Amino acid sequence: MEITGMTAATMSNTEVPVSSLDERIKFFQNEPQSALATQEYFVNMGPQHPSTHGVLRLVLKMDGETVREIIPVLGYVHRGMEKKAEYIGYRQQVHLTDRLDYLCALMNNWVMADAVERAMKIELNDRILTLRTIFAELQRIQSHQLWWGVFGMDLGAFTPFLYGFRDREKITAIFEDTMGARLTMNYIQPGGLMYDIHPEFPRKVKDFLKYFKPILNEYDELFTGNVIVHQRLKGIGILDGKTAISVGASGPVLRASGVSYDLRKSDPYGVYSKTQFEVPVGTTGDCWDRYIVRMQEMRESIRIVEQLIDNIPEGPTMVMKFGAKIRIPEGIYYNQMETARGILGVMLVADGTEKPYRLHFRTPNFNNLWSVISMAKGLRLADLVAILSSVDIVVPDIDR
Amino acid sequence: MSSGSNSLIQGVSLSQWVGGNAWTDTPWLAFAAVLGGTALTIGFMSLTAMVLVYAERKIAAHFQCRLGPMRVGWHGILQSIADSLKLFFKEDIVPTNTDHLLHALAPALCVMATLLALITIPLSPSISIANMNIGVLFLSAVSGLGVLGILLGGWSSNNKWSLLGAMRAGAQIISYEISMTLSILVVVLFAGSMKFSTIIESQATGWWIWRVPVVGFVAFFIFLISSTAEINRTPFDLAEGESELTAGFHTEYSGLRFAMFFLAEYINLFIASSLGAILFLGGWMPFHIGHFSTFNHLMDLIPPGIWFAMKVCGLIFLSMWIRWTFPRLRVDQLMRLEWKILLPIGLVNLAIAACLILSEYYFFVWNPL
Amino acid sequence: MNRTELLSTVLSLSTEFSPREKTDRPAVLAPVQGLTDLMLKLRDHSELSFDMLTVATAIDWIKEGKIELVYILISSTFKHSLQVGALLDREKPVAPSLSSVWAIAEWQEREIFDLFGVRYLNHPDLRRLLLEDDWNGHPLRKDYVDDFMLERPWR
Amino acid sequence: MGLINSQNAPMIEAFPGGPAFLTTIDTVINWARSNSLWPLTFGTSCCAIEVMMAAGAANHDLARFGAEVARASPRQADLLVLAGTIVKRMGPTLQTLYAQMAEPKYVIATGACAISGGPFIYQSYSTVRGAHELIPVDVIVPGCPPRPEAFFYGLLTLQKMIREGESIRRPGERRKPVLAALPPGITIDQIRQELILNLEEKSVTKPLNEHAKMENLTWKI
Repeated sequence: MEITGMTAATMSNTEVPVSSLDERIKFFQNEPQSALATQEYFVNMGPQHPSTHGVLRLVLKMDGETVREIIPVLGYVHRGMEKKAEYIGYRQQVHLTDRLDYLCALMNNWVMADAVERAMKIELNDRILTLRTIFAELQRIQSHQLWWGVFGMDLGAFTPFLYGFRDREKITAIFEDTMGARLTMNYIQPGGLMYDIHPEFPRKVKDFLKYFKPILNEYDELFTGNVIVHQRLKGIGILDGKTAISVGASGPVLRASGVSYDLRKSDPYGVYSKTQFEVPVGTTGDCWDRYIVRMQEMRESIRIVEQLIDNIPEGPTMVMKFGAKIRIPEGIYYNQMETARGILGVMLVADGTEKPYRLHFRTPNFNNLWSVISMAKGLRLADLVAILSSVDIVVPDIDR
Repeated sequence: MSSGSNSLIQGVSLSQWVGGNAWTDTPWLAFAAVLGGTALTIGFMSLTAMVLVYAERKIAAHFQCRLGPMRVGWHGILQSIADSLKLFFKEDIVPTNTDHLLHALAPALCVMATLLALITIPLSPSISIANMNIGVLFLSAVSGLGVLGILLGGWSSNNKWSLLGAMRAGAQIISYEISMTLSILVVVLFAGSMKFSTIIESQATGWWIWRVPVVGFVAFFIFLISSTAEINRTPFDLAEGESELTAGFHTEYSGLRFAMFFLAEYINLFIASSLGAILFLGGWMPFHIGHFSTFNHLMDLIPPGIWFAMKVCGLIFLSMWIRWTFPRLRVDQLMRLEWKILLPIGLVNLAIAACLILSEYYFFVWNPL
Repeated sequence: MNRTELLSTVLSLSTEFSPREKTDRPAVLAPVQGLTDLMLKLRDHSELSFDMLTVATAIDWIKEGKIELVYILISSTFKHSLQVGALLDREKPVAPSLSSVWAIAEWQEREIFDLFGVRYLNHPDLRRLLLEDDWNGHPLRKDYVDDFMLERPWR
Repeated sequence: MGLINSQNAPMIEAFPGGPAFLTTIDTVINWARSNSLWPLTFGTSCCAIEVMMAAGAANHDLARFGAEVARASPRQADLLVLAGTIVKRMGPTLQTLYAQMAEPKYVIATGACAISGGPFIYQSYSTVRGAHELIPVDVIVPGCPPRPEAFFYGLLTLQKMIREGESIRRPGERRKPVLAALPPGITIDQIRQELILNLEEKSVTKPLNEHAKMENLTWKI
């Protein structure tokens, strides 16, 4: 591939060797020791593969059905988001975050908006915070519904996918009423919300919750109680708490490993401190625990929304003057929140102008993918698919 | 049936139509009959596969709260025709580094195996292409050929995913063939014949699934599981497990050759369901209950062909139901299920069946009238 | 532990730490030499126990001619966080690898190498993470020039 | 089918009734092809959720058009739906995927990123500005991401295109991409012209050679 590009600073650090993918594959290659030994082979899983959830590429070293080594190759949707962020203003950053982890677009918006608000020391009223919390929790349910469906599909059962999407569409319709978009909302802005909510919003949310609570039991009947599911998940892909912390895993992946670390509890933002909810925690950290933790999280999210939906405070939904230029004083600001997949962090380096000097997204899937590598070695190919799915990878979030 | 004929396969249609030794007396008529029979079988096969594909898509859609094909004809009834025409006119890619001969041979082998298996299936007392006296043996021998096609297809494609799928399929089909044969043997023991028509006639007084209650049911259950595994359907669709192996053994096949694999898959479903209906559910024998003679007479009014079709459809529906409900097993769990669970149970079941036959002790020997 | 206590504990841990200004959370600057040992101290200290490396990234301060490595550490037990910075020479940025301290650092360092060109010593597998192996240059440097990249024609 | 193809089409046409025969066969083939568009399971980012998943799911149901048989192997797929951003690194893979598909094959580019680079058209060092730079595109469906309904409109547009085509006499003939969700008759070229005019008006600082650059993108594989 010939791409015209240059650097001003040509590097001459020859003393630190730089490897390449080919060298890495050669590193793991070894010839069979004897005639009886099995021959190991390399196979590409992805970039176009149904269960890598996008364009993740894993170079697998296999021994028959057993996965011996995994070499992940990232960057198939690396869009240069952090570079682009240096050219656009703070308001425009919000729409970039939509395209990070598009399944929790609202939570991503919130992190970005909150980072700007904290840097500018803007106080928000209760209405904005309550609405943001409700939207975030609805989005968490929506994201987990999609995960549940895709999880079923990756294990070979196609029907959960359609059941999950059937209910996901209901939340999508609620979002669409207020925001006019189905997936990339660009709704939570620095200083408040883009527009006020749809007048029917509280009623529709209540209707949905009433509908969805029995549906969760239906999910359990269809999938959770299935003996094949138990066999495929229990004891597979064990991630112990210490490794999970060391790789910086977060979200349900970390909590399934027995570490009760949830930013909604430990560092409450929004109105989470005013609500009652449990943080589901697993014990062994296998695929089954991750499954159960996510299913429980949906129930807890329903609880949170139920507590908030009845008394949304009155007030304006935007405290800043809309369209006003945002200038953030010089400094480094870091803000993190709990999205459906884990901790999403935004590091802003401001230099006092309208554009950030540097913007870094700390994305949950980046760390969670690393945990897959340590989990799946020595297991079967089908287990790798189950693990990848139980960790719930969104590839554009890793590549940025 | 003329027992004097030295050919093993005695076509009922052939010998009944022509009488005597067809090949020496009227060779042109015999040849025409064979040609016509082949054409009819292939036509029947394609039609069955199309109907099954359409049914599968519609049934799956309704399981999943959607509509399925709607735009091509009334409720999408011409969907399968459009699909097969499209596959017929699609480019046939043979990748450069494949073994061209084997690559071309594999789908043909698959279809041939299913075709040979299909001709033994009697559809009603009057419609059967080859009603041979070793029908069961022939069918289990011929259906084993299909795995050869899958293995060849996977190996010759020169693709690692294909190879993995083919190896999985080989291990799976050969293992589950044992259980399937064991469960079939139970019925063969009871009926005392390997001829399908005799097996069906032996169930005039009660179907084998409940005539010998526990043994028959266990055999049927093992047959159901192992036949699902034989024909590579969920939860045993490891050979083409889409989320693991992209498309499994037929990853590198396109156009008509892929269509042949597709065809073989659905005909296999039909064969397995027919086999289940013949062996355990009494084939074309009507449903009778003890001494309710009015009810039994009513049941007798339904033609035998319809009875057979109803039973086959029921089993096919069951198979589709299973497919759209269950997730997929892992390859080692699949093997464990066969060698550690199904095979011992099947063996014990066969032994019990043999003891029952020796003691001539059947639970429900009904004499309706 | 509040902000000042945390900062004083960290500063008392080693004389090589110096406080860093203009951040929203407690921040220190550390020398590049011996960064691994300092980080190990922070991780294993009983009152700090920074066992999670949440963020590892870099900032290209082109005017000062420096590249600053930024590490944000979080303790999963005490839930407090600390920012550690280290300044490198921009022309020849070499830093010790922290992959022996936190497993995830291996990937984060590969990303920093990819986008900023920081070379890591003792790294188990130093190659580009997001871009092709034969990519020319390091895109997140401020002076990165790429003919392919389009400037927006209006403001 | 090898019997009737573009080589012997003129011969058949010479017979009496030949053109009518060819037209009839064309109609049948086109009907079959347009009603059986099996998509490849391929999605790079956000659009895949809306276009591949939500469109195929219960509420919208791609199956109504006979297009729900998603094939994971490109050999068996007819339709490549480009859902999401295409970056430089993905380029060779995408071209391989396209080459692996069997003729006749169709491409629908959905979403701003696959059409033009979308939000990443400027100041991105890795995003390809439109998938048409890599592979021929038949229909483009605008949106960020497009709704499933918009994708259905794109699919119907493609079906119409296939039915109007002459699959025997001119197989594999490609037209300019058709923009779904706009009045018929508007081509991608017109849109581009307008876009460039628009850019010229709004341009404040940069001279116009930037746009010239945009027209002759120089990145090869």
